[in-house]
Amino acid sequence: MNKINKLKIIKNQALTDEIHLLSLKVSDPLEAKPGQFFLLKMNERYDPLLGRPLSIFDLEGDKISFLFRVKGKGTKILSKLSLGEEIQITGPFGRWYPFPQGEFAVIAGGIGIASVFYLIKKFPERAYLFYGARNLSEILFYEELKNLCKEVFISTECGRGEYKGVVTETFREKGLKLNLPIYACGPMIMIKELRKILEENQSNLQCFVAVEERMACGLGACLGCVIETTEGFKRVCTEGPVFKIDELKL
Amino acid sequence: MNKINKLKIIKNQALTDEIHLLSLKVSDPLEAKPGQFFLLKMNERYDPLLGRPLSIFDLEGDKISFLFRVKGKGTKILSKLSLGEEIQITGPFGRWYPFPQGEFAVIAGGIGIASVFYLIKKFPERAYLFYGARNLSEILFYEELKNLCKEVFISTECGRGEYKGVVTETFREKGLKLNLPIYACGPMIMIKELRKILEENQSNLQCFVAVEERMACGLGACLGCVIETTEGFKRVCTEGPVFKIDELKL
Amino acid sequence: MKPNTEVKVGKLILKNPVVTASGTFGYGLEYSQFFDLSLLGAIVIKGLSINPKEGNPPPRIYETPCGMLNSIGLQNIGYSYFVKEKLPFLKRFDTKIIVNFFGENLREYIELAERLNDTDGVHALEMNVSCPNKNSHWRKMGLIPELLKEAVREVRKVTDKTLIIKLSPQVTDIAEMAKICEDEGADAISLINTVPAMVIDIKTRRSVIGNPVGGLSGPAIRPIALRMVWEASKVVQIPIIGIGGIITAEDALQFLIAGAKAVAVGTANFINPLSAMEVIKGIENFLITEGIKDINDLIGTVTD
Amino acid sequence: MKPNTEVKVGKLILKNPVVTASGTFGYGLEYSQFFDLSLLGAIVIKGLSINPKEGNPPPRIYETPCGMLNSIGLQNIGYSYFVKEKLPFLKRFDTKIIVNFFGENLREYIELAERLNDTDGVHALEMNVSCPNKNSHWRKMGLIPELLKEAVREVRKVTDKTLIIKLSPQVTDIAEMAKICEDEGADAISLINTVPAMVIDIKTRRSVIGNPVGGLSGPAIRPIALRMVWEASKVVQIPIIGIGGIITAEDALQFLIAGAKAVAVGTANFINPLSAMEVIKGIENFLITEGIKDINDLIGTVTD
Ligand SMILES: Cc1cc2nc3c(=O)[nH]c(=O)nc-3n(C[C@H](O)[C@H](O)[C@H](O)COP(=O)(O)OP(=O)(O)OC[C@H]3O[C@@H](n4cnc5c(N)ncnc54)[C@H](O)[C@@H]3O)c2cc1C
Ligand SMILES: Cc1cc2nc3c(=O)[nH]c(=O)nc-3n(C[C@H](O)[C@H](O)[C@H](O)COP(=O)(O)OP(=O)(O)OC[C@H]3O[C@@H](n4cnc5c(N)ncnc54)[C@H](O)[C@@H]3O)c2cc1C
Ligand SMILES: Cc1cc2nc3c(=O)[nH]c(=O)nc-3n(C[C@H](O)[C@H](O)[C@H](O)COP(=O)(O)O)c2cc1C
Ligand SMILES: Cc1cc2nc3c(=O)[nH]c(=O)nc-3n(C[C@H](O)[C@H](O)[C@H](O)COP(=O)(O)O)c2cc1C
Ligand code: FES
Ligand code: FES
Repeated sequence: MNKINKLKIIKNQALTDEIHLLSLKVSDPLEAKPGQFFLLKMNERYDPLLGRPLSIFDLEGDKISFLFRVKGKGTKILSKLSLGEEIQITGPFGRWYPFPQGEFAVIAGGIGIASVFYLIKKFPERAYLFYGARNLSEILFYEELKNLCKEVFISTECGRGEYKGVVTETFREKGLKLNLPIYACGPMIMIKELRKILEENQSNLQCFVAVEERMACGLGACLGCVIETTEGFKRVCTEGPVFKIDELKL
Repeated sequence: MNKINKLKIIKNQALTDEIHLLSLKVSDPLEAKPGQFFLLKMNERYDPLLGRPLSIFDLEGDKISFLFRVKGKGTKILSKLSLGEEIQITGPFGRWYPFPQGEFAVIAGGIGIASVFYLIKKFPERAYLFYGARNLSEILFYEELKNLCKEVFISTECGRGEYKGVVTETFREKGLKLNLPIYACGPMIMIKELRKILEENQSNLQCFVAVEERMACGLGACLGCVIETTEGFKRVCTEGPVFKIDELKL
Repeated sequence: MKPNTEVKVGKLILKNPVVTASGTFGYGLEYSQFFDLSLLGAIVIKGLSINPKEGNPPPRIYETPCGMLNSIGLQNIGYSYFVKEKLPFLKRFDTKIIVNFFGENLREYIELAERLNDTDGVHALEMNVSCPNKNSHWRKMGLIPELLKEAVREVRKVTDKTLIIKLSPQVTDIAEMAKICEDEGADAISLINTVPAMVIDIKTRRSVIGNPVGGLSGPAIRPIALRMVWEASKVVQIPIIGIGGIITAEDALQFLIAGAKAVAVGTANFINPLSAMEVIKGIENFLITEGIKDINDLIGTVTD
Repeated sequence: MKPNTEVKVGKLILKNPVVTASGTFGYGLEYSQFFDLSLLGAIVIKGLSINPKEGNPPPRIYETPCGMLNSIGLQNIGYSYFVKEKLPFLKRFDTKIIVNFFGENLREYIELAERLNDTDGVHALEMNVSCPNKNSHWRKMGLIPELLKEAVREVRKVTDKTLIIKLSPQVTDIAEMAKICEDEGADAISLINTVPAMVIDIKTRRSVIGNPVGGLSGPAIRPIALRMVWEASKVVQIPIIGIGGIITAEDALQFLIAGAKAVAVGTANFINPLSAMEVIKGIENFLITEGIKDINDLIGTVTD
């Protein structure tokens, strides 16, 4: 059952110039699965008007966390809210990542880590994580991830870290042969690249990706968030955000 | 020269449930006279859209203060801003209270004290203050005022304090005979009552009142803030907010 | 004592004047997880056509100052699927079901109205005359008085259920359009649909949505909608459903006071799924505070 | 290298495409305390009539979501006083002076246009065809094509200064109205004036302003204005001045890309007296960042 909650901010921390970790105190018990998201409404006024979709980054005890990049007006306001202020979150919404049966591979590009962290945490010591960012300072929660995963492969475009280049290249080299189901979240260009790699290798590995589209209702009513799939338009908020990669028209 | 300043909040304190004292740190030297006002813009977004006019309550050294009642959306947001946040203030605007030559009488109703406090402070030990509010808890800065004024007469509607009833009644009894120029700020009903008293007593005392009207530009350009006077419409922001009481059509 | 909140719109009696705006409440189902739909005055269903419609290419929405732009393109599941898959569920609630509908041409409007007339569980028809089919002359029925006249007349012939005409704000004289509906026998009018609008991405130099032009909704347009309801209510006797940027009970009350018999909550549902509930509650509280025993005593009481 | 920002509107060459919207910048004077008016592309003066006009009773303004309602009622000091008391001051600045004007009837429009034509220091005329005189048929010249046609034709006859027609958004087809202006010889059009709108105080059950209906301006209406500029720019060759909710350079750039040759900053002046300045600076920066050497290469480059 989806709910509307007014929750108190207990942490709002800048991890980098652009990326913030926001934690809220959960009053009523809240349940959410990895890959699902909430709509966060920044203030009571009408500008910004709509809630902003953020993936559940972590949920433990009475604390729910979101990891977000400051992008426009909404996330900017979010990043400036003070401890103790209340914020309305509605959800959880959307389809979660199908639970992995055994080991699994994860590909995270940049802020995409926000969507897969909770998955990795729920199934500890089963994930091979391929995590890429522009530079090393944007690789977040490295220690935790190291502990939670079987193995972590860090790629940065600037070349520092273990691998130089985009995360999909590292996956092509080290990940494909693992022969594990894939869970991926990152920019569209990463998803496209990933699909190309899978196709080129005639791989029939299961591959789940979380995608983004602008949203209004978050619950399937407005038909605003559709993307093109092989079966026509589908709503990211309800039929997604997790899709099989070969469903998508990229 | 009017200016646009972004100033840091150094104090934002609730004095009562509804009344807040906001102090900002002045960077460039700022000059403003009693009775003038500034437009305060609460945030960078467009809701609320316009600045809100607030009288200068106090200005000393590098600190400017406003005293305001939480009325609607704008003042509510204002009351919740945190220390260290910046806020845009434009001004000072408007005609100030003509400087009193010797002693003078002041009538303040409720939050009207915000407009006359600085006047009293600028000319210490010359004011006879008639100050009224609904109840004693809304009588603010009593000690300071006591020190700054020749005499303070407190009226409350609930009857606690020195005089029971509306402030104009106390003035009728104790103030008229002082035969001093009058400076008044308070709700329209108080201004009306005051005029009635002056007329009934065929008084030709000078009487200056500060009035309110909704504003957009604050500087005379939009013609939005006019009130009716004996000489037609006048702009509160530039021809006011201080008017001679007999100019007003009440 | 609980004040009376019942209002009459055509042949329908609504338990309260708050309905949901078409296209913002899906098929009801989506919101039933948040509250009991039986509490609503009525549910207005997403615009329906005879055949399913795919709608416009994404992106379909964009946020604007205090509003949003949409170009959903009337995507819908089509009449048959609606009747089979959605209506049975909706029938379980003690509220009125109003079906918003459109066609690619006048013939389709008439045909669908006929079918809806014969469909059990559909209590009223809301005819959307801002149909965006670019190839059809009839597309302009919401804009050109003569076309509107004929369209309402023809559709009126095939249904005796309550017929509501949902008008476009893109006209000079909304009162004239309202009067035409009344004269041609419509039972009520809905005011307003979204306002045609546009936002350009200055980097790509393209519209931010899949179509160049979308429909603007939300609080930004509320004062425009209210003005239109007021203008229309001065010339027609039939009920008006006020729509446009209603978020709170206060907003809704403005429309009722201006002359609307009922109000629809639209974009607000996206911001807070409980909006309609809160509007209902707030109206009731206002009536109690103001000592108004019957909401009908409040409707249209604005003084110029 | 500094990109070229000069644009031509009729016979006027503006040093940059940013002007101030009539009624939001007073007589210029009020803002000269904040910045050097010579930096502006042009100043558009508050609507002027032959005789002084008192305007509407207060309250005259009200804030709405991301916008504001006004019913100033075209209060102004009248032609003679303007020429004597305001124009000499304005002449001191190296910018263009555009006088927005109106009359109670067509005769007055013509007479004032004649006078302004002969007035030194007035560079162009902006004819406001949304004149709110309720007693006159001519009041509808902004709404009814035939009236607009005749009005523009007659006024065109008496002036060879740049004649700009400021259109009302309260029409079905703004492109048609724009085309009429072009056909009748207008040099440019301004789009849009405020949108008729209303807010009711639910306690008093009256309008929150002195008149029932006021004009809505500000960011709320920006997407509507942009759509209209885009629609008009597809059918006319004459320059369009884009107006409506422009606060930032990004907003202004949307209008230019949609096809406006210039833009006017209105309500934004109230929020930040330096708005027009910041828009000018921001446009320049954008041109530099995007490597555009001449602003005219940006205008109208939107792709559908
Ligand atoms: C299911 C889902 C989960 C997401 N999870 C995260 C997350 O965990 N961390 C994170 O940093 N970001 C996440 N995003 C992206 C995030 O929602 C956007 O960055 C954010 O909405 C931008 O809002 P803004 O006001 O700052 O930007 P603006 O650009 O000012 O927003 C303007 C409008 O565009 C929309 N918008 C802009 N970018 C996006 C986008 N990429 N996706 C969807 N809508 C967008 C906004 O919602 C808003 O309506 C997620 C998106 C979706 C759809
Ligand atoms: C020259 C001047 C000086 C003032 N000084 C003070 C002061 O020192 N302390 C103080 O508490 N109040 C003062 N006020 C009143 C104060 O400006 C309003 O209470 C405030 O604008 C309300 O804004 P809001 O958003 O909270 O209310 P809302 O009701 O949400 O505001 C809606 C709109 O109405 C306008 N508005 C509402 N009430 C008033 C009002 N009484 N006067 C002018 N505009 C109004 C707002 O500016 C806004 O545009 C002064 C007003 C003026 C004109
Ligand atoms: C996403 C969306 C979809 C809509 N779909 C329809 C529709 O199918 N039929 C219709 O008549 N109106 C439709 N509308 C218009 C609304 O019913 C309503 O008239 C408009 O949004 C104004 O109300 P609001 O500001 O409260 O949203 C839609 C509006 C939105 C935002
Ligand atoms: C207070 C005010 C007064 C105005 N007066 C006039 C006027 O005298 N003549 C005119 O043509 N437009 C007038 N306008 C309309 C503006 O010039 C402009 O077209 C409109 O406000 C939309 O632009 P904006 O959203 O940037 O304000 C006025 C607008 C406002 C807000
Ligand atoms: S956001 Fe409304 S349907 Fe997905
Ligand atoms: S507020 Fe604009 S003229 Fe006074």
